[in-house]
Amino acid sequence: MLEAQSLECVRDDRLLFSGLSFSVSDAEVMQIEGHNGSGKTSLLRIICGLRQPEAGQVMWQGESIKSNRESYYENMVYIGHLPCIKADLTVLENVRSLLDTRSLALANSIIETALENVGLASYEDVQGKALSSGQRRRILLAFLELAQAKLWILDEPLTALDVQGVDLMESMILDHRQAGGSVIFTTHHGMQLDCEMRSVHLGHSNYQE
Amino acid sequence: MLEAQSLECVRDDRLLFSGLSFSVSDAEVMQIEGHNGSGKTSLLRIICGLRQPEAGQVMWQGESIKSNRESYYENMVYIGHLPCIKADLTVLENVRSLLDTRSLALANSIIETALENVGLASYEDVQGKALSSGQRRRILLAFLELAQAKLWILDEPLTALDVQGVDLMESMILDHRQAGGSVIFTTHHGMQLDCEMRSVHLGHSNYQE
Amino acid sequence: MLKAYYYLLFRDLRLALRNRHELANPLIFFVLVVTLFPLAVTPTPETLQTMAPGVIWVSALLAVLLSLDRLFKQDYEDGSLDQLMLSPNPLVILVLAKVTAHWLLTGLPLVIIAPLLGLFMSLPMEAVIVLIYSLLLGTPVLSLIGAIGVSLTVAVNRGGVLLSLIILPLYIPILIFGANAVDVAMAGLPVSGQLLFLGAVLALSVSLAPLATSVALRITASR
Amino acid sequence: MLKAYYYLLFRDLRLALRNRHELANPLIFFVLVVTLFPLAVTPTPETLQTMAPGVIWVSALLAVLLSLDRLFKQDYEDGSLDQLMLSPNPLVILVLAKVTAHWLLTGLPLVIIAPLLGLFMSLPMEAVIVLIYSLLLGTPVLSLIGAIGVSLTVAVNRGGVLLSLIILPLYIPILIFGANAVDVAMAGLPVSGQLLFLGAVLALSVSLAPLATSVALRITASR
Amino acid sequence: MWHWIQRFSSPKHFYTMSVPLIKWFTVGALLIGLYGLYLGLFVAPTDYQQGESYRIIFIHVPAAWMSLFVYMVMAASAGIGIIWQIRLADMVAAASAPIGASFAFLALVTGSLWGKPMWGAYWVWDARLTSELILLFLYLGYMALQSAIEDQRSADKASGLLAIVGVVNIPIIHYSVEWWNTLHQGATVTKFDKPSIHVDMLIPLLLMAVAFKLFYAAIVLIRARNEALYRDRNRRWVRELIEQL
Amino acid sequence: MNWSEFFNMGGYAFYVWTSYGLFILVIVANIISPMMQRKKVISHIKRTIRRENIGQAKRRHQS
Ligand code: HEM
Ligand SMILES: Nc1ncnc2c1ncn2[C@@H]1O[C@H](COP(=O)(O)OP(=O)(O)OP(=O)(O)O)[C@@H](O)[C@H]1O
Ligand SMILES: Nc1ncnc2c1ncn2[C@@H]1O[C@H](COP(=O)(O)OP(=O)(O)OP(=O)(O)O)[C@@H](O)[C@H]1O
Ligand SMILES: [Mg+2]
Ligand SMILES: [Mg+2]
Repeated sequence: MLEAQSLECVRDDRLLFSGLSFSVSDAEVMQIEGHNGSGKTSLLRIICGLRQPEAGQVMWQGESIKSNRESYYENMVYIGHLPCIKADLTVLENVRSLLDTRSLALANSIIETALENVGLASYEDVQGKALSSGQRRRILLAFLELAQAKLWILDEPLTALDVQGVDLMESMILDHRQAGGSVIFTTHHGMQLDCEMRSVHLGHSNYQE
Repeated sequence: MLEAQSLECVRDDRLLFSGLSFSVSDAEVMQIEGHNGSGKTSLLRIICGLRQPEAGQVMWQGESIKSNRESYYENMVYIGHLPCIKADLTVLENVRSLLDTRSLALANSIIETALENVGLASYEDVQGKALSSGQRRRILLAFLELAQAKLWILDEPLTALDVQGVDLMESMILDHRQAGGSVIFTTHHGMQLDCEMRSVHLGHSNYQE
Repeated sequence: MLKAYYYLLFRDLRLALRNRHELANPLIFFVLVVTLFPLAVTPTPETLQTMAPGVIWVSALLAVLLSLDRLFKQDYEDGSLDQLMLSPNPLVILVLAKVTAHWLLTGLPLVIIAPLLGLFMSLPMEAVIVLIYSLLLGTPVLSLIGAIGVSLTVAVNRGGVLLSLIILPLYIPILIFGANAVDVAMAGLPVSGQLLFLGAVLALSVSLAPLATSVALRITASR
Repeated sequence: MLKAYYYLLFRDLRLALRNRHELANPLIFFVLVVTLFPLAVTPTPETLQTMAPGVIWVSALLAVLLSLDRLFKQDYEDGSLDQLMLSPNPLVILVLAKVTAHWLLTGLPLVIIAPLLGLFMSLPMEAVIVLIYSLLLGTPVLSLIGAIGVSLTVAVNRGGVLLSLIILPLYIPILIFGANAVDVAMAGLPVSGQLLFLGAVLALSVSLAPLATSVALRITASR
Repeated sequence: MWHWIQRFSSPKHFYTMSVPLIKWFTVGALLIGLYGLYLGLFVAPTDYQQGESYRIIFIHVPAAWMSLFVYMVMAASAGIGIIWQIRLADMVAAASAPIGASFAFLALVTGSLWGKPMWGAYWVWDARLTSELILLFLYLGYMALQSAIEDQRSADKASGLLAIVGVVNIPIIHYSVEWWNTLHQGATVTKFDKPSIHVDMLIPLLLMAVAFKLFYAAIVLIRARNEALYRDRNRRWVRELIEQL
Repeated sequence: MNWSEFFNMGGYAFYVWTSYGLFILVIVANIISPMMQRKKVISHIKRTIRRENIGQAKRRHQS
């Protein structure tokens, strides 16, 4: 499904990785590992096409994501470090405007159910700025659930989530895998997943070819 | 040392807690527990004096922190959700400018040692904007170590830290306790501390008097 | 695709309507800046009249300039821009939606209030009408070109004044033709030339600026 | 305490010097806005001269206004302001340090470049000298009062234009007296009255504004 | 005394206590206002210089006075709110702003309607006019800040601080602009010299001024009651009150 | 003095009556706006009460 071909990433003057290749197929879960600053976020942003790699390319169903952008983005959803929450919109409107970017016009009731599932019942009308850090992240979980994407790319999805939140995230990933979807994620806080998991480790390399 | 007297906090229309009292004395570690949105951050900010409680007060060594601000702030350091990192300053300058707020003029070599301890050796001259999320948090750890404060107030200090980072934080807390200092912290990700620990749990309540 | 346009347009409008006061802000800024001049210059009614077209146009330009960071900055900082760029819809359409919203929220109110200020500064009626036309044609261009500038500076830390440095030179032709149209109308001469020019620039920038903006976004927002 | 003042002052200066271009920005904005007017108004040399004091002062005021969010906004957003408020040193001192840095980076360059613009707009020499004095006394007041406004709006989401709504009315007396001083000097009359007034306002605001600012910060930055 | 103030200024107490006050103020405003209007429109003689157009005075001047008076009240109560932490004072300040703004607006518009026949222009850049315009902007700034800050307590204190800072500005604006104007243009503006006003004009003018003040008192209390309800929306007394409705 | 003369205001009718009209408008607006405000406040409070009740019910349901 997704294939990374000998990616190389340089930030500032540091070579983070080079010749990095891997692929993710249907119903596969993959963790990107590495210590702080090893380049996980950079890698994920390259996979998304938000950043150009110094070398190599990312393929989606056999085609480069550059030439294939539309179909790739229809099937992929990315959740990064940043919360994407508009302070002035309500929780419901926030989810809706995230879905709008994917041209998904869902009924209110569906969104409300999703919000309930992520523990934001009765918060529909609260404005974004009045949310705690964990509640902000939970909005993203609702979005993820509703986004109808095959490939999830998650950068530290457990940030700020409490114990129930972590459980929820885990079961969401398992369900998604069950349904044939694939997940690429990073996390420093042990995610307990009852399934096979592949992993890519980013370490230190020093020279650029 | 620190005493919270029947604190009450209301945000928007929600009463988060009321009549909350506890005290923290020397060499004590206390965890504030509660699910997402239960008011941990709000409580910590009240304890710091950054927020006024709806009722109640916070005492430092027998005096209200309002009348006693200077001596309280000399002995206390707070690290919140936000990274306090200036994108345009180098790592070293960032630590230095944090220390400046406490009027601590330390030698470069001391700061560099601290940076080495938190795993930022060779990053002294890198600008803030070129750091990964975990590296940003590590700057705060260096600051914490150098701040010479008796009371640490830490809001989710493990955010974005990798496994070594978590170990480091844990050992820093233990050392601080050993030296007679006290710590109030929140975290959702199990902190393994080999010491006694008290905890305050924030739950749900509904009416305000 | 059209749906994507409307969704985003409405989101931005809703976001602005959420804070009513904010909606009024560029307007109030405009009015305030225009009033600053008579206060600072101690004019006779005649000098006031000569100054009026220039002052109104410069103030409108500054009001638009200041409201530009509404366009992408916030979206960049909270990560929403990433999501927009990951949308399956063409980025050009989304940019166009955002610019439309920006103009509806900033340019249009200025066009509506400007006649009042013109009368305050004792402009004759014909000049006021030309003022309206020139602003109607000119302010969308300001938003469109502004979008290019904002997208170029979106990743710059405190880009506010850098932005003006980049954009003001591009605004100058619009300013000159816009203010000149009013000047000429005041003198009772025909203004079709100036208005035609403004119209042509508008057509050109509607077709090219969103493209440039979306290219710029893909380059600058890579983090 | 004095040490705290210097530390913070130097941090802010260093931060600004890190981005050279940013340092030049208010200046460039100032120059650009001043040059916009002759472009927009198509003036005779005499009208240009009458306009000059007002235009220069308004532009200086706008340049300061636009650079104000440099004062606390960034610090608020990245959490540094929390750390400042948790400093054992009196907040007033820290505010004063930040305002000083702001003036050194914004007001002072304007004062230095203004004579050039004055000559450019054909002001006579005596008027230029008074212009320098009036800006020298006036721009620190703009920074000081601006600090109050910024601290009041620091928690507001997109406070940019709200800020101008709040601050411009407070700036107007300075503007009037500053521009008027130059006007009067151009007419060859004595200007000590206006300059004394500006001096008095400066003294007043140096002693009161930082206090008001720190009170405001404690109020608004509570999150 | 202190205790008494604290008790009376509790929003709950105020909410019930203010009802009769509102009634009396309303009745007073209505009676005095109607009588003043009658005298002003039917009894007062025609001005020999301005003709009938001067009758705008009975609206314009009380409105202008009101706008200044309300600002002072607003700033004073904001100060009380900040210094002594009396919440009722904050509510009064917040309630005053829209009223003051509306009267500032009225003074501006009636003034400029009066200006057209008198000076031949709706607007000139004169001292009084400018200062009134700035006053309107101060009100608008207060309201904008009040609504922009989410947390009610900080909104009150922050906008209160702004109101207080604005007070320093009012005399400055007033005198500065006058000075500035007289230096250059001389008095292009026709102004009444204070004492020379006919008693038959003065009386309705004063009556209208009193009626305006009473009207303000009534409205500000009504508004403050709303503010009290809103601010205490999570307290028991409001909940009980709402459930009875 | 007859009525039409009165309404004519010595030729200043437009200025005088617009002023008085605006005066009435401002008075009326000042009376109506707090009434609307009150309605809004009350409905807001009612809504929060309802929302809290629903929220509590849901929470009880979950646990
Ligand atoms: C837009 C135009 C105008 C504005 C904004 C305006 C504003 C004001 C203000 C603020 C005051 C109160 C001054 C104070 O008590 O310190 C005032 C008073 C007054 N205005 Fe006007 N005015 C305007 C036009 C006029 C015109 C055209 C006239 C008549 C020719 C006029 C006649 C008066 C008189 C007689 C007073 C009472 C003076 C006093 O208190 O001794 N105004 N006006
Ligand atoms: N600025 C704000 N305005 C109004 N309400 C707020 C604001 N910030 C937070 N809240 C509300 O206050 C409650 C507590 O927020 P707080 O940030 O203290 O929670 P927390 O315990 O730190 O949660 P988390 O674990 O998610 O960080 C939340 O329910 C939230 O909705
Ligand atoms: N904007 C930038 N400019 C230059 N270098 C950067 C930038 N952002 C990050 N870097 C550098 O790139 C490296 C990798 O950063 P990245 O954010 O990808 O790390 P990460 O693996 O996600 O770390 P973390 O676990 O802390 O989130 C870091 O060493 C950092 O110094
Ligand atoms: Mg990362
Ligand atoms: Mg928190």
